[in-house]
Amino acid sequence: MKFLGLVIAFITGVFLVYAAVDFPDWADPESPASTHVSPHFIEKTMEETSVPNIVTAVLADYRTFDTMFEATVIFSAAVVCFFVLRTFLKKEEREERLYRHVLTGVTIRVKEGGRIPPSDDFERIDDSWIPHDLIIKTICRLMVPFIQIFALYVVAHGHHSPGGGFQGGVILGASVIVLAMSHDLRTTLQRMREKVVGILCAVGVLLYAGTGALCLLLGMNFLDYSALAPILGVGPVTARSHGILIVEIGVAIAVMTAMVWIYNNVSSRGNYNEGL
Amino acid sequence: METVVSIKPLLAVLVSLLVTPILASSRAPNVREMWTFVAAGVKFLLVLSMLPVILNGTQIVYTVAEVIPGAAIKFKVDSFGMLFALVSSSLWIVTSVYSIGYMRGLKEHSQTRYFCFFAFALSATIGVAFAGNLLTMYLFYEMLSLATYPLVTHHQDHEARSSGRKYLLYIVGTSIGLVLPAMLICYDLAGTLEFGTQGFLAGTGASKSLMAVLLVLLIFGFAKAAIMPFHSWLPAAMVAPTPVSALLHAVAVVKVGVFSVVRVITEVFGTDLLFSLNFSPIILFFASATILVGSLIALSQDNLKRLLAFSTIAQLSYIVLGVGLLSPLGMTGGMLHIAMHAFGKITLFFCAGAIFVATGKKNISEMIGIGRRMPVTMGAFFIASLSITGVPPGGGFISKWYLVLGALQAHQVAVLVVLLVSSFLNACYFLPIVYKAFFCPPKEVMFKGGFQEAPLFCVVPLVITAVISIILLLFPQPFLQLATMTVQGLM
Amino acid sequence: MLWQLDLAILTLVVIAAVGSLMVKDLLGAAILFGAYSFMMCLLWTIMGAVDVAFTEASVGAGVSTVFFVAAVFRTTRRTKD
Amino acid sequence: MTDFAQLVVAKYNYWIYITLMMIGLYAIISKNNLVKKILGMNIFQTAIILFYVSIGAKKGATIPILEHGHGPAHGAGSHVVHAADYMNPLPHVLMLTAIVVGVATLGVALALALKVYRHYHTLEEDEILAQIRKK
Amino acid sequence: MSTQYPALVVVVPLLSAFLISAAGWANKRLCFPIAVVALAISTYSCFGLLVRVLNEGVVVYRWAGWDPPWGIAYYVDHLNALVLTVVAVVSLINLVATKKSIDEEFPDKLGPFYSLYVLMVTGCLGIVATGDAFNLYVLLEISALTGYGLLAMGSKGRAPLSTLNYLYMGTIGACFYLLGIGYLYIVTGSLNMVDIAGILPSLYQSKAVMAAFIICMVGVWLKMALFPLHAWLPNAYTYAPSAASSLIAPLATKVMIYVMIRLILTVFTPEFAFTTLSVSNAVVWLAVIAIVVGAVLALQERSLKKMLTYVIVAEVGYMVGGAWLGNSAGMTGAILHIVNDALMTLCVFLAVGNIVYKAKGHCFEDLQGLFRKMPFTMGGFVIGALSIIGVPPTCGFFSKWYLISGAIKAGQYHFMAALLFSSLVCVVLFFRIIEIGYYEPFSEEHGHGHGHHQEPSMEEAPLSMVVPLLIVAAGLVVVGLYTGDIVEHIIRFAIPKGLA
Repeated sequence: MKFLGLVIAFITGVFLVYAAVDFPDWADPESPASTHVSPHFIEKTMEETSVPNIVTAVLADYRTFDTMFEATVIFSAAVVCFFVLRTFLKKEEREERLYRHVLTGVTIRVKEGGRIPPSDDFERIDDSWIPHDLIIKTICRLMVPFIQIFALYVVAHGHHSPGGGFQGGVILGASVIVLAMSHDLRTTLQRMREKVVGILCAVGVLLYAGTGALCLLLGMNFLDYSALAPILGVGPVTARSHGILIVEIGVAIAVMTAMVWIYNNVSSRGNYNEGL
Repeated sequence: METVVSIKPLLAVLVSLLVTPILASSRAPNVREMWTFVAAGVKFLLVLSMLPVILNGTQIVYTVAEVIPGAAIKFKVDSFGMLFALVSSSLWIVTSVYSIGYMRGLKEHSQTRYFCFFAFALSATIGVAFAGNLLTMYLFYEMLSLATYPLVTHHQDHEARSSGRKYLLYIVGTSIGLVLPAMLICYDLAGTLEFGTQGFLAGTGASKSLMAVLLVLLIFGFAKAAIMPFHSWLPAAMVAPTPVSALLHAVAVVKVGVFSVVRVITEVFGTDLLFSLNFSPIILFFASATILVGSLIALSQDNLKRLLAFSTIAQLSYIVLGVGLLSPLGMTGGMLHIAMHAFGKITLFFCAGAIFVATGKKNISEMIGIGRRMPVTMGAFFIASLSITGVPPGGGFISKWYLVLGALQAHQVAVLVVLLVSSFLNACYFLPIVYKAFFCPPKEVMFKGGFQEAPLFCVVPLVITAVISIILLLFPQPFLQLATMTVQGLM
Repeated sequence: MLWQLDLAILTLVVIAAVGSLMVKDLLGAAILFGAYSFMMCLLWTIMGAVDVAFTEASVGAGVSTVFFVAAVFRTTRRTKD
Repeated sequence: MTDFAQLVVAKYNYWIYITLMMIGLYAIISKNNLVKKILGMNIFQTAIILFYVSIGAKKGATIPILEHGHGPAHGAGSHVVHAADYMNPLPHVLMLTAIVVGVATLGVALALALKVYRHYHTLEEDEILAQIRKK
Repeated sequence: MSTQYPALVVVVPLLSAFLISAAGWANKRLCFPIAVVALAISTYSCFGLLVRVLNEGVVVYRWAGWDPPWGIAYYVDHLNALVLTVVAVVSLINLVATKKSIDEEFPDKLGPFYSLYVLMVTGCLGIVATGDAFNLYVLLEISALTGYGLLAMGSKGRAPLSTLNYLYMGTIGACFYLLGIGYLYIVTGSLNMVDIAGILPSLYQSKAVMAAFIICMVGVWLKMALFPLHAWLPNAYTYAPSAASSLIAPLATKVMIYVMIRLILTVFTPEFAFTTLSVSNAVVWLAVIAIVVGAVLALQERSLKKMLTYVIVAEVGYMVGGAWLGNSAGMTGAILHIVNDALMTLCVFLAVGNIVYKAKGHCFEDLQGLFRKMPFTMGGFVIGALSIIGVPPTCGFFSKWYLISGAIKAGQYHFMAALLFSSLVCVVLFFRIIEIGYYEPFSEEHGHGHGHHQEPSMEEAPLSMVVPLLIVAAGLVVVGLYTGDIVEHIIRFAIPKGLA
């Protein structure tokens, strides 16, 4: 097997090298790649979409159809992870549970059917529970808001600077994941229930595709934002710019929740206990 | 030759196909068999209604679907097809009567399935008879193979399975392995598969060797004709219930094979082409070999049905032989033999079945003196064997006579010898049975008690067919006329 | 941009890749993979693909590594190759 | 010799991406550990992304974000732009998609690996196959 | 609205996927109706699109209103329209047919299942419809990812493992395709198929173009499981839940064949593929080996489902070989076989689904006496089997006809021999199944059972599973009878005039 792998890899490599000789030199301004289609983007973006960040413009307008499916890919990946991993514990009530008294650190074991006094200074734990490090907990707790603000900035400012829906969404997701890692999964799930994650994930992509469908209903082609001009009350070009912002927000929501969803399932192997 | 377009051929094919759901759904046996009769009668009438048109020398054509350019699914009723259709559709009625007697007499299981597939097989047979081109013929040929499989393996035991395997292996294997490529090569050469009296391969300047290959592929490919060495499915298929053997393996299936071979010889290659290529010896050689070997093996059989099977193998090659002579009289004889042999052989099978129903005996050695017990049956057996042997008052005499004349006409002395020898052999394996049945010393008689026939449902049909095969000697119409018309059309 | 830096990082990338495949501990492999992704991201920044680099920094070096670590925690660090 | 050196230097990125691809391919085919295979897979993907980004590079050009882009659209629209001044944005766009696809595949692959581990309690392919044969 | 058909075909299922996934959290019973409605609309617009294409030729749809090559455009011609219709119909029928087994297998995950199902269909439809090389890659990944999810939920342990192998192979394949597109982009600077096709002819001598073609082909072959790259397919499909396998088995490989044909016919011209690049003989030989190996491997299987997967491997050989024969007859056969094979694979897999649903297994032992237990299912299965064998008037015969005549025209007699061989092997394969269902278990007393066969202990699958199966089975015959029209009015236009 190893030998076979070596051989195949080597053959592929040789073949590619052989082909690469015919390439235009690296970073050659005269190469067809930089002279056929891309100049149009570079020169026309501003007047056609009024978005200085060409990448954002091309991503979310010229090739927005691709990007919609890109968001769909993330969505489907999240759904697949949920579909494959998630296991619903039916008889959880019957088996015994561990509770920890937060102030004293006393752990009590509740036999099946038993109850604990309804007070919030008990927290549910697993037998694999390890005490959280106070420093990490506190620092992460401090960091999270700033991460999220930065993420929002990245989403909102994607027109003018690097960034946009994906990056912002991933960072938002990362902030939640940081919380989940520093505390445990239950804490996160209390803030962001699985159902919310699932629905938000769908809603995010739906926002994107729905915008396109709206354009289609308004008589233009699918995702042709200039159809939104009458609704937004601006010119078609600005409408495109705004449309890009809308779909970027949709992407951000979808990507964030998708990341969180995947993490929840992977880190807890599908039975939402306390994760890492 | 003028043609008229009519949907009748399609109806004639479909009528028994459409009745199968009713058969399958009908619970009461009587209702079921009533429908069988309805279908059989309607089919026969439809075929009959087309007879006058054909006798006027017109053809009936009907195109179902233009599936491949130059090769539609298309029906063409000409004199030869009409001859075959007439034989099989008329015999279906008789056989239905017989099946009722036989199946009920033996309390066979799953009779519904039996009758359904019987009807199915019949529509496939008529389809072959009326096929307008090679593709359509192949289509119904395959359909017949598949429809008869459940009938052959009706008993669903190990023996049935092994013989069913053999059946499929030979029939489907040859049709896919030999006919399909040959048909495609023909299509590639000629660009069409339409049957024509001159043969559609005539115009294509293909090399002689290629033609020879195609001929061999097609003749052996239609293995239902049981030309040696592709014959051994036929004895194996005798595990089927006797009516199946009677209709399918004496009339429908094997005759479909022969019919296809004749079509190939006459309307794919065309007599002129074969004549110019001088391929007639190839056909004659295989046919004669089959005749002699088949008869010789038949001599050594003790199981009556196996004996009949081998005799069938031999008799089929008469037809191929006659057509292979490429002489008008010989072809007439061959085509006529389809009808004659059908009536004779089905009678024989009926008798074998009747004996089995009445006495449970399968082997000849156990039938000594049975004539005293079942005189009617054995009398019919006697007449039928005469007909097969080709002696008056059997109708087989006429076809043999034409064959002999055809051999003389084609100056094929060897063939003449073959015919005479094989007739002698036929006599050798049939007459002793009859003789032992009637004229054996009383002490050897194996059957106590007096006159006891099989159920009426079994006896009546075999009497009818026996009588018909006598009548055919005196009034060979319309079969003779159809055969002669076909030959005139070809020559 | 300076091409020496370019070459250097390209070489580092290869080293990181080989390392992450060679190391006999899946956790280490995951971490090295994060390093690899980050090198990649630097490389793309040099080539001026800022958006791609940004995405790779957040996705490749960030979330992917987390996923790897999570998966390794949930399964095992042991590996034979 | 010199022109060979020229060739090497002029297409250095391409050579590196080919190397990375070979590494990744080799890992996928011949590694025994499932997670290692997944690693190889990602390296393979990033190699291709590197290739695309290398296509997008352009000598003497800056990042594909227009200057004077800030401010009202129509005002900026008047500002004339030369294609030669900016990188080729298209490959970047494509690669954003490719990266996301990569992470999606990674997530699914890890999920499957977890499921396999839950059932066989190992990630080594040969051990898994041994278990299957044993049954 | 008819101008928007190309959008509706893809967008309606896409939107419905998100709706389903959201609705699944509220009420599970909403999922199925939404999916059915969405796919029905999509199917309807597929037919509308087909009619439009037949009337007015190629239909161009500019997404987001940008002109190609800057924006993404759909070019729907006869080939796309035909395959689109088949994909939509197959997925719709399968969805309806497998509802019961889905309810049984994933009672608490209906939402994700249906959403993935619809997304998978969306991916396949998009792949077929799109005219942009990179967009094709993204859709490829969507259909692949969702496919992994659907396949992985089968039997415990084996299914995830084989799906993981599928994932490795599939990802490599997709990446190869992406790489090939990159090579094309670096020499042409465009991603739009038609645009590329316009630029390429001046570059046919460039090594990069040749490499691009070969890399794309290898990637596509990897995803369509052409021998020797087929290793992932049998296990992945065998251990999958029956609903998933009866969706993916008909669609996935056929769609990839479509992509191959599209690349050959549109992006690179046939001249380039068949003459400039002299590899067609090698590829035909590869197809021959694939057919033979697939047939032989199928012979040695003791599980019905796995046997069928090897048959699929052989069928892939049919289509690849036919496409590479380099003449119009062979290409016609290949395109026709995409349609027919999708239908007949669906037919047999639906039958297997019913059998698994009732007999709880797909090994040969589980098939005993099935003709008495579930006659209708077996009837449908037999028709599908006959079509795979290639018995007229089922459609399988006619595509085989075109393939063989193409082989004769091209003088590739070994391909013809391989086709006939595989037909004969299929006879053995399927009649072995039929025998087991028909004879076994053998009755004690011999043959003349005195009515002990009679009692019809029928335990047929539910009506909602049997009726679609029978519809498909009837469809096989109908399509066979209309082969002439399909070829005459659709496929003939899909093949460029240049092809001899």
